[in-house]
Amino acid sequence: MIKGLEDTIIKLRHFWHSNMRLVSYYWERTHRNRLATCGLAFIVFLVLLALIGPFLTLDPTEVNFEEKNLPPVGFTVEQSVYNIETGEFITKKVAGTWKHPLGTDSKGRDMLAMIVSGARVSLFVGLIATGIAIILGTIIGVLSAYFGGWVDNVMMRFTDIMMTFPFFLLLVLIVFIFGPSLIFIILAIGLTGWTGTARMVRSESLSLRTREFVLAARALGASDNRVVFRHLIPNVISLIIVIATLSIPGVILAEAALSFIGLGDPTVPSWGIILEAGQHSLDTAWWVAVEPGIMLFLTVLAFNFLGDGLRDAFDPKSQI
Amino acid sequence: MNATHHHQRAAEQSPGPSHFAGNVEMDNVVLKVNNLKTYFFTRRGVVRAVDGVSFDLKKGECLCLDGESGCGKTVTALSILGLIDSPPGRIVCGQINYDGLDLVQCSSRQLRKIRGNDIAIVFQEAQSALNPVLTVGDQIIEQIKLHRPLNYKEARRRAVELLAEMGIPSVERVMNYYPHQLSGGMKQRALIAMSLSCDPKILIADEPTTAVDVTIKAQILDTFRELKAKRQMSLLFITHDLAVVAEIGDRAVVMYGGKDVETAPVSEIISNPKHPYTAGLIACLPDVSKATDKLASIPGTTPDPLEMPPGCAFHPRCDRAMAICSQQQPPRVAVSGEHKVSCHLYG
Amino acid sequence: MRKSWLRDYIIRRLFYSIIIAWGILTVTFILVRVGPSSPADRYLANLAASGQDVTQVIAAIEARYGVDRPIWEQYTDYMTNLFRGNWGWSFSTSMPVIELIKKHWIYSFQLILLSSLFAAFLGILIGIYSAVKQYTKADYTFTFLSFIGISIPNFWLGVMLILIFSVKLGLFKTYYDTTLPLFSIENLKALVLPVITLGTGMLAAYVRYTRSAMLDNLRKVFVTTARAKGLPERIVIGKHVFRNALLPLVTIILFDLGSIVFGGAYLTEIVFGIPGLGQISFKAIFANDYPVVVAVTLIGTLVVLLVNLVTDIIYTYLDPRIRYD
Amino acid sequence: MRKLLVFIVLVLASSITLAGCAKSEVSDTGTTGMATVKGIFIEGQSGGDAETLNWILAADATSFSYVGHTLDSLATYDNEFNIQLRCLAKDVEVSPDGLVYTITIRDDLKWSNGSPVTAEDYVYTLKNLMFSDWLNYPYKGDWQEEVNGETVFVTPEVVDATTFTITRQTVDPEFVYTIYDLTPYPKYIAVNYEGDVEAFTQAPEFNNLTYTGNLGPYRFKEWIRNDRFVVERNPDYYLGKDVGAPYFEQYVIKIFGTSATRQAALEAGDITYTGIEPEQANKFRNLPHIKVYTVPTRGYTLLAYNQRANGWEGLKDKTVRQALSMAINKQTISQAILLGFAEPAFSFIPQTSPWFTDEGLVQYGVGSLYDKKKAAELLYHKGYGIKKEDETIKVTNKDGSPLHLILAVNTGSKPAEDIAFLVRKELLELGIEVEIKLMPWETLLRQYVMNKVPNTDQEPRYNNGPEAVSREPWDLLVIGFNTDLLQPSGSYVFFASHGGLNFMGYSNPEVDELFKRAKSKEALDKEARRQIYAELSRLLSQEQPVNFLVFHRANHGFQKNVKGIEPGINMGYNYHLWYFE
Repeated sequence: MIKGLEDTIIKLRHFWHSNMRLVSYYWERTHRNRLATCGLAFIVFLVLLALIGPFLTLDPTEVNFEEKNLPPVGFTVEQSVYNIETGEFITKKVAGTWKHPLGTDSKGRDMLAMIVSGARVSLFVGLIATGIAIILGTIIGVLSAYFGGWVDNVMMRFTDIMMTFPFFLLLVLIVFIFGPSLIFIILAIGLTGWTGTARMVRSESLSLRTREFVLAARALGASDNRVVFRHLIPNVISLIIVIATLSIPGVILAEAALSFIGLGDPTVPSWGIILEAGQHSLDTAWWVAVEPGIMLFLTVLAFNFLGDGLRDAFDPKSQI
Repeated sequence: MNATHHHQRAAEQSPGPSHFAGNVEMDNVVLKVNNLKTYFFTRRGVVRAVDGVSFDLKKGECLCLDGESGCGKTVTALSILGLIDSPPGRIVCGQINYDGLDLVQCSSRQLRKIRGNDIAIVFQEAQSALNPVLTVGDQIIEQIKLHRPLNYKEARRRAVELLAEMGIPSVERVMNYYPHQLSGGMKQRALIAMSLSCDPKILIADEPTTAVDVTIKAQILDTFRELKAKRQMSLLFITHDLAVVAEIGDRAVVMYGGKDVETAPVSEIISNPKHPYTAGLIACLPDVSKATDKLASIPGTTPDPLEMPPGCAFHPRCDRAMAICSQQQPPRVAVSGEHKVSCHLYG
Repeated sequence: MRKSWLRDYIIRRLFYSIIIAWGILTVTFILVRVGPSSPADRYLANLAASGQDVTQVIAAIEARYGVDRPIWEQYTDYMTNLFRGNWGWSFSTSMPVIELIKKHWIYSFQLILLSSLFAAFLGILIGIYSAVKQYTKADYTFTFLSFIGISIPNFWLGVMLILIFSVKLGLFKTYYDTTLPLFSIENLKALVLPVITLGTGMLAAYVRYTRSAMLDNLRKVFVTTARAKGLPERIVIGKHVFRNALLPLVTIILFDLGSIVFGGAYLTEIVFGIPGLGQISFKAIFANDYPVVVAVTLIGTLVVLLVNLVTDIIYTYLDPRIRYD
Repeated sequence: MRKLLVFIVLVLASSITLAGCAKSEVSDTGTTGMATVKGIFIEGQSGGDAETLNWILAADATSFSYVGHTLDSLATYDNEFNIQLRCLAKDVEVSPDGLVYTITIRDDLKWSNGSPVTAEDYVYTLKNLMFSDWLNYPYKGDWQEEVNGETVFVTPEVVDATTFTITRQTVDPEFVYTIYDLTPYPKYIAVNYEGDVEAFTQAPEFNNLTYTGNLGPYRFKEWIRNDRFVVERNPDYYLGKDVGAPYFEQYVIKIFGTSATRQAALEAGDITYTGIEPEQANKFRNLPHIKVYTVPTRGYTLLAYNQRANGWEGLKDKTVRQALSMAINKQTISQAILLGFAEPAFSFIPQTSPWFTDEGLVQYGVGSLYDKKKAAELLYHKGYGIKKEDETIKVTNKDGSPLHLILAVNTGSKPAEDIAFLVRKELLELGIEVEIKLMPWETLLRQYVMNKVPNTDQEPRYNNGPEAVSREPWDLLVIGFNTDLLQPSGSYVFFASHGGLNFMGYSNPEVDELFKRAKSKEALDKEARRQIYAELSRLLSQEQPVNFLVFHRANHGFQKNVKGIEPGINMGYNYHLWYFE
């Protein structure tokens, strides 16, 4: 009993060490890339923001029409109200206050609070939809490569059709039909976005399939399940991590684009939704469109930096 | 032991490389490389790929540059042509004299005129040395038109002649072939034809026999021999294979760790190697006459270019290493008129 | 020698393309038709206001457009008509679908063409420069800028460009003016902001692709060979390296061309009010106007398939090593 | 042409109504002397393009407005509601019993092929097209009446070349306004397509308006979908013969994606006219080259109370509705949300209507009737609330559990959304939790507004009887209605028990009776009708079947060099006389 435990611990430790070595090796290689480090730092910041930010900011749903369209700190705008009796305007100058550092929107909601809760939504969408797409793509890619023959043929022809399908149109169609709810948007993006992953995983697995350790495993009579899950998938993990990191910005942008054309979930204030509302009042309250846009841009940039760094780190060809 | 002693003495009599600068055969020297140093400045440190190489190439002779891979042979060749990628590479000092010019100081325009026209090079892997998306003909014609005032038709005719001369069958068709449509030997010949297209005075061959099999290797060596005989040009032949050196070379320069450790006529190198490294290389030659079970090899590995051992770079592998070897660079000494060696054994 | 297999290949690919197009057409048709909304939706409120029996009138309107029949029947009908060259009647714009497309394709086309040219030309130039000057300040700057370019949401960029250049500075109109003659300086000026909007992402991507494709080839031996021939650097880079780097680039650029038809171009058209096919089909989705949606999707798909085929054929000329068997 | 009663609260700066017809005589501004034909008038719109120029098939107001540029209606009215009979109609005479309408049209009206427009064309349009089964004119209900429980069409009849009659069997004093809006189809073309709905739908003459002859100030030129609708000056225009009107070479309607770009285009001078959002009104007023007109509209926004089985039971109680209305500040809506471009509404007849009277109107939501404390007390007395220790009242369900209400509103309408959020904020102060459900307009209609009796195979309608309920439960709903200033009786569809749009399930026999009387013989007498409307207004303001929130004002921004505009509720009525200075 104790012997078994010891064995397990040794194995675990061994596993931990060998993997930590690998992880620290990749970290070292990623870290060397300054941009990737910045990207990672921003993403960590964003995740923290999304997790604990809402506890520190005002209530993003709290409306206050007396304080609507307040500019960010340091800016001043003019606001006026029409007097129906006299036909004159009562105009006042409004300056940004530290109570609402990023200003307020046309309902008087705190922009900072909305940006923070928008981070939650956008990250959520990005992670879940990418997760779905990656899992689907990996399964299809690995199975296609492993089984080959007609399975591969059918799956790849299907992938071809999906790839040829105008992606954004398909997205718009699906969301329009099933209604703009966040779940459907995530599902739609996830269910249509797996094709690239499938292709890449398939070709990676194809080359793995002929490698010695897989051949050995098969020669030793390992079951299909075992070969796929113990040998193929773990070996495409690094590829998958890179694809995932580089897919997340695309997904976040897709959701924002959908929101932008009026197919976002109106009950969940994602950055796209805020931006969409903002573009109608560009002239009165430019910050409502500018702020979520900047966040969107920085987030996508961060993921691209990180993804690129990871790709370089995992790619043995780029060793210098 | 005796021989060593003899050479030691000889070195005392004629110290320093300046001795053969005023050699009577100077008119015969077409290319003179003097104390060439080409370094690569990488993020991890300075790689001294070529670290003080000197040699002469005489008219009509075949000079072999010999040494293990990574010893700086190819970099030397590229330095001559000014083809070092910069950054990270740079020729930090030395002269390369050709035709009254110091190639190191030449403008890129002057260099371009010399390249392919006066000095041509044949790379080792014809497969990757030919541009895969251009036809063989185009690639030869391009070079001819560059250096000769010929129109396309004339250039093409010349290219056809050259290919035919190289013994390539159905030349007209081959002209329109892309590299991947040719066999390995044909590619190598096409490459040689290309390099010869402007009648260069010097042909540098960078391991042209490495990537091909034995029969083709023999054919190619024959080709080079014929060339040398027919065209009166100087051949700088780079190889790691002493057998090839023995077969084709007139003189040889043995390089180790970016330095020329021994220079001598080939017959002398083979029969009377001075440097322990050269001796080791020769010992490694498979000798058909002796039936041994295993091939001999020099113990140890080539040094890390970033961490060159101090003193003589070879000392960690040298079975005759002395205390001084790890401290001081050995001077170059002449053991006989044409035989120079850098080793403390003869200092 | 080359011709025979290429012809077989093209025939095979065409056949295959038809199948894919048919598949996509069918899926789109079903998607548009299974939705819960109906073309009669826009009558809903107003009908009731006139005291009408809503259901009856809606049924009548659905009958008017033939959407009350079983979906299978509508499908076979539509397919038969399509096969005969009849693309149907767009009931949300009241004109034949084919006329609609004839009138509006040019707006999408000029936007996509100009953006692609702009992006490809500038992107390739910068990419080459960046690769040749690898690890210099210029290279780092361009690499960084290209990251920014691919990360900036293009619809947001469009909105910001309008805000800055049209609203604040008044340099451009806030919308695309369709009355301008197609081949005129004014039209070109009107397309500046949309082209930047659509082209920036592509440009950045092309810079990155070009740079890495060039770097892949810059260190190859044949480049040294070319230099050793005495060729000037301009020809070494432009002819020898670039010809080889062009292979992956062509695929990516042409593939992008296909995908932007329905991605960025869509949003750009909406932001700038360009009445191109994207805008038209987008409105048609909301109006349940399935003949338009299906037709535009079909055209988009055919363009993509055609472009893919053309890419493959171009490839055989760019890279003599390629053979499709 | 049809005016539509329900509007999506989308763009409040709605476009001006370009009347189907305009005054023939030179208006007393006397400026036409300076008017010359020049320039292109560009109107900026956002919020979608028209569907068809074949107006009988159209569902949207935009389509009717496009056609209106090329085709006048029988009559229209100006800003003071003076009926202008000198349009296509020379005279519309109503018989003393209110049953027979005799319409005499002008004799100088021509189709494009030169043949005169006759009474026959009108009667044909009515009988063979609008009333036909094969074409299914969606709004034929306007031309139907209920006789002995059966729905029948009114009877049109040709008298001579320029005269025809329309005979009703029941009296409707306001039916005449429906007649005013009538426009004809040319019989000589329409007969070719009769009976074939597909051919009629695709008829090139109708889709390209090639038949309109001298019937409108402009002629169709070009229509680029989702971009621009262009009509060019009609030199033959029957009203322009003497004065040379219209004075614009072209009239263009340009479609924009957002109101922001539309307004920027006006500011830049790229377009001539567009609606201005409240936030921008002051800025545009201060621009030297822009003239902004602020005018009343027909639109009002309201908060509907669901009195059907799937709404909160309290809403069936008049006092509860009154209490809720008392808790919502209409001043905040008009001042803070709409920046002053709205006035509080208390019934369905706005101040601008000739039928308006404030006598006896209960003004919930303003002054002393905006009182949360009193509202809470009222609710507490009805059993919906608990007293806390500090004597304040928390509104709850009858069993003391927290009160949770669902408020449905459509997306894409900023004012509607804003109002919904304000309602939530106001009611939260009473202790009522309001959950806002935002959804697209069609979803709102299909799932919240349309209803049917559960467990039957009834088709969903807007009012399927008192037992019917919508698919999704709801309590409150923000929606916009249009009211007809001249014929308020049209609003019976909202508030009468059987009204086609009474989706909230309000039922009051007294109200039903009043609406009936407004459409009866008795109402032929204008004074009697005024009394009936006053009574209706008073009753509804007190009953609160819905919380009437605000009537909207619109801002119209023009380039300053446009002259001849007469601002007012119907400011487009003389648009053919406008000109560039």
